[in-house]
Amino acid sequence: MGVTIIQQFPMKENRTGAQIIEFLTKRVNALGAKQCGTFLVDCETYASIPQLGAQRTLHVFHNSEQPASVFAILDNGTGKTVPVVADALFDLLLLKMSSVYTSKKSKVEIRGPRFELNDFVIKIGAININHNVKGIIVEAEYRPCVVFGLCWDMLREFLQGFLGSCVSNIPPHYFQNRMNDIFQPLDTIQQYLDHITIYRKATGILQQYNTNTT
Amino acid sequence: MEAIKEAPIPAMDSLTSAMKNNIVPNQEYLLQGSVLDSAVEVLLHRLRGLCDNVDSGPETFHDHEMCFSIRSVTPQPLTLRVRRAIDYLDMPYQLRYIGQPELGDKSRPTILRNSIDVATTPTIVDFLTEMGFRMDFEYILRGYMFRKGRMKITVSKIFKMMVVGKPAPESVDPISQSYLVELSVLAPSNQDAIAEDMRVFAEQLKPLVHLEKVDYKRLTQPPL
Amino acid sequence: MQREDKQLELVLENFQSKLNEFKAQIYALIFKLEHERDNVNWTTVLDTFAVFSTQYTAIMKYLSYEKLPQLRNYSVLPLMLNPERDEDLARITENRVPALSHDIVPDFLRTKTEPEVEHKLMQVEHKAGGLQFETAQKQLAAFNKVVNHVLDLVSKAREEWEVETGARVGIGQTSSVADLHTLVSAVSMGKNLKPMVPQVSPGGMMVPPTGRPVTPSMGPNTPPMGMMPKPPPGMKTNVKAAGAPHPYR
Amino acid sequence: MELNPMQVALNTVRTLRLELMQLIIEIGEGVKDDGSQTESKDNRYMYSMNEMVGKLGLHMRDLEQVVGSLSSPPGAMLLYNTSFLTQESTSDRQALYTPLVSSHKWLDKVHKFSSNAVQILSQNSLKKSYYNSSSNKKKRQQSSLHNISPQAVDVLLTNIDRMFPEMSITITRPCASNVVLLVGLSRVLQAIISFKGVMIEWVIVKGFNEPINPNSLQQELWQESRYYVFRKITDHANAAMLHFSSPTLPDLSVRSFMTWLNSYLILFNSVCKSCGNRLLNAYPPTWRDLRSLDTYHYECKP
Repeated sequence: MGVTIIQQFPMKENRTGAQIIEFLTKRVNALGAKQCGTFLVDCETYASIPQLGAQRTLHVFHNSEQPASVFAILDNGTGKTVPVVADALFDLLLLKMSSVYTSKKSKVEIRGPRFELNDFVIKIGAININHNVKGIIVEAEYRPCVVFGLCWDMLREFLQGFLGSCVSNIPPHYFQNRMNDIFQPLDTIQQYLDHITIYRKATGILQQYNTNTT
Repeated sequence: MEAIKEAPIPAMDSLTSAMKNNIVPNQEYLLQGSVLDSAVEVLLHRLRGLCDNVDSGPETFHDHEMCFSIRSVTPQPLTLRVRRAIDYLDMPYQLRYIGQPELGDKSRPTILRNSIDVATTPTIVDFLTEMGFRMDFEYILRGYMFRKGRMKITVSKIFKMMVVGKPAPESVDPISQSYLVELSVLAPSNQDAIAEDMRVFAEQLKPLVHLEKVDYKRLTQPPL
Repeated sequence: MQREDKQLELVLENFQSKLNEFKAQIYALIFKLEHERDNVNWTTVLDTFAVFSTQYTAIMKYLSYEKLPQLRNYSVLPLMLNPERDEDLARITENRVPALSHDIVPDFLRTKTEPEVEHKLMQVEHKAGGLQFETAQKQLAAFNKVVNHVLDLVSKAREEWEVETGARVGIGQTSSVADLHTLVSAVSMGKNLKPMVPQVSPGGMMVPPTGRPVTPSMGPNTPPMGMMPKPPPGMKTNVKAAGAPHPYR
Repeated sequence: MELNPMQVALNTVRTLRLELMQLIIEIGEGVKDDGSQTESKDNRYMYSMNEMVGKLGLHMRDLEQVVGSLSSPPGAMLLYNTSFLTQESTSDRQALYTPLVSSHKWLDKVHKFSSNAVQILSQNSLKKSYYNSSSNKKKRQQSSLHNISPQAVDVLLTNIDRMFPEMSITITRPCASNVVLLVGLSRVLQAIISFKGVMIEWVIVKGFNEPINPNSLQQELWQESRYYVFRKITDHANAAMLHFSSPTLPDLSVRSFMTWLNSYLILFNSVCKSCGNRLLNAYPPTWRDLRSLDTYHYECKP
C-alpha cells in the first residue's frame, strides 16, 4: 500500500462520463500505462434512528483494492469521526444493527478502469450516486512510498502530467495534519468520503433548486 | 491487449452469494464446563494428550473482553462484544455478535448459537461508544487454548476488574475458584455432524470435566 | 388396478425417504473426509460403514417384504436419449446427471452387474462350492480358535483397564456445578461483573450491585434477552437515559 | 643451520623414544646366545645395557636443555571461520584444513606483494598531479581482508551507524562469522547488505513496506523488491559497491558506500539536476553521482 491521492476531474458540459473516461484513458495509455482490470469503490450510508438522540451517520466502504476489508467511518454529528477497518463479515453485523442504524438508500459507486505504470497505479472512475453519473474521479497511487509528505510533490507532478491544470499545487486538505504519517488504506477511503460528501452536497443543492422551481 | 481481469463484484453481492453457499461461518456449536483450580493441571495434562498442538505446548492467552449494548425501539438490546489480547498489543481487536443460544432437544448434543466474528482495528471501542453503544460489563480472561481438528478448547480463568478500563494484574480479582472450560466450533450453517464429534470429545474429558449444554434461561432465575 | 397403483406410489415414497436418509449419511461421511481428512480415524469410518451396512440391509429387507408389489416386475425404459444438457434432470439429480446421454444410460439403468464383476463373482462362488466339507470345517475351527484367543486378550486388557480407572475415581470432585453457573452467567450476562459504581437510588442510598437494576443498562437481575416478560415501568425513561452521561465515559 | 627450536625438541623426543624402545626390546629378548665369544654372556649383556641406559640419560639431558630454551606458546590461535571445519562430518573434507592454511598463506603473500607493488608503482606514477603517498598511514592496514575478527567488523559498523542518524543498522550473522546487514533508511527504503570480512559482497534494496524476515536474511538476499524503482536502485547499489570497493582501504570503501546509500533519503522528493523534473518515465531520480551525491535520472546522468 503506497501513498494514494484522489483528484476530481471536471465534467464537461457536452460530454458523458464514459467519454471523459475514454479521453483520459487515451492520455494515460500515451504515457505507457497498461490497463490491469477494473476497480470498484462503493459506499453505503446509514443513519441512526431518532431514539438515539443526536443523529449519527455511518459510512461503510468497500474497495476492490482491499477486497477482504470493510471500512466504516462514523460521524457522530458533532464533528468527531471514528474510523474502523474490519473483516468482510462486518457487513453481516451491520444487518444485525438494522434496527438502530437504517440505510439511507443512497448508494455511491465509483468504478472504472485501473492502470499500472511501473510503480504507479492509476484509476479513473465515474462516481455514481443512485446510478446517476455525477463526476469523474482519478486516483493515483505510488506504491513504493509510504509517507505522504515525502512524495506529494512527485505525485502532483505525475497527476499534472496527464490531468493538466485542474490539479492544485496545494496538498489535499485531508493531509494537512498527516504529512509525515505512514499511509494506511483507510486514508484512501477518507479521501473518497471527502469527495463523495462534496458531490452529495452539490446534488442536494441541485435537487433543492429543482424542487423549488418546479 | 492482455487479458483483463474480471470486473470486481460489489462486496454485498459476494457476501450474499457466500451466505447462499453456506460458506460463511456464522454458527457456533458450544459446550461448557468448569474445573476446580486444584484439578486444572490434570485437565491441562489430559488436553495436551488429546489435542493437536502437542509439540508447541498449550497456547496461552490473556484477553480483555468488553460487552457493549445498544437499545433501540425493540425491548431487546443489541449486544456486541469486543475482545482484545493484552499480551499481544498489535493483534487486531475482535468484534463479536452472539445470538440466542438454542438448546434444542435432547438429541442435539450441543448448544447452537449464531455468531459473527469480525477482526477490527482498535478504534472499535471508540467507534461503538460514538455509535450509541455503552459498555455493560468487562472482564479479563487468562488461560490456555487447545485445538483438535476444527474444535477449539479453552480453559480460562475469569477475573473481575476492580478499576474500570484498567486491566492491570494487581487490580483484578478472580470471580470463582474454578476455570471455565469451553469447547466450541465455528462453522457455516447445517454442519451438525461436528456436534457429534464434540460430544465424543467431551465424553473423553469425563469425569474430570462435565461439558454440558448450560441452560441460560435457568441461570437467570434466582437460586431457590 | 387403481389400488395397486396407489400402493406402488406409497411404496416408492417410503423407499425414497429411506434412500434419502441413507444419502444424507453418505454425505456426512464425504463431508468429513473432505474437511477433516487429517483427523479422521479408522474406527469412526468403520462405524459409519457399519451403519451404512445396516441401512442397506434394512432397505433390502423392506424391498423383499412379501406384500409389496414386486418392483422388479416394473421396468424402466429410456424412451429418448439426448446429449444436450437437461436443466430439469440436473436439478432433480443435484447436478450429478446433466443429461441423459448414451454415455451414462448403460451405467444408470443397469439391472445386472457388469460382466467382469459377474465373472469374478462366479469364480468365487465356484471356489466356495468346490470346497470339501471337512477342510472347510477344519478351517472354521482354526479361525474360531484364533478369534477366541484375541477376544480373551481384549477382555483381559479391558478388565485391567477398568480396575485402573476404578481406582482413579477416588480422586474426588474436580468440578463444581455452582462454579460453572457463576462463570457462565458472568461471561454471558455480566453477573457480578458490573462495577460497583456508587449510584444514588431515588431513596438516596447506596445500592449494592445485587439489588434492583438502577443503571439504565441491563441490571444483573434483569432477565436476559428473550426472557423479558414485559418492559418494566422504567422502560420509557431508560430509552431516554441512553443519552445521559454514562459512568464509563 | 638454524633449526626451529621446536623442531629440534621434537627430534630429540623422537630419538629418545627410539632408544627406549630398543632398550625394552633388548630386555624382552633376554640374554642372547651367539656362541662365538668366550666372555660370559651375562657380562656382555650387562655391558650393552649399561651403554644404552647411559645414552638415554644423555639424550634426556639434551631434551631438558632444548625444552628449557623453548618459549611458551602464544596462547590459543584464532581460527575464525576455519574452526568450523572441525564440525564437518563428511570424512573426505576433514583433511581440508591443511590445504586451507597453505592457501591462506599464499593469499597473504600475494596480498603483501601486491600492496608493495602498489606503493612502488604509485611513487613512479606517470600522473602529473600531486600524489599524496602517505605510506605511514597505510602501515596500519589489515594484512588480510578475509580473516578479520568479528569484533573489528562490529566496531566499524556501529561507527557507521552513529554517522547517519536516519539510518538504522542491524547486524546479523546468519552464516558463521560473516555479517549480513539490515539497513533501514528512515521511512524510505531498506537494504540488505552481505559482507565477507569487511568487503561488501551483495546488496539488495527494498521498499520500506516490504516485509523482510530478519531471521532469514540470507534467503531475503535473493528476493527482488516488488517495486520497479527499488530494483533499479539495487542495480545502482551493486554498481556503486564495485566502484567504492578498494582492497587496500576496506573500511573506507564501506563507509563511502554507506554515505552514498544515505543519499537516498530524498529519493522521492528530489529533483533531477539535469532535467529539473521529478519524474522521467515514471521513475524518480534514482541515480546518484558517486562523488557529489547529486541526484539524476538514470537517463540524465552526466
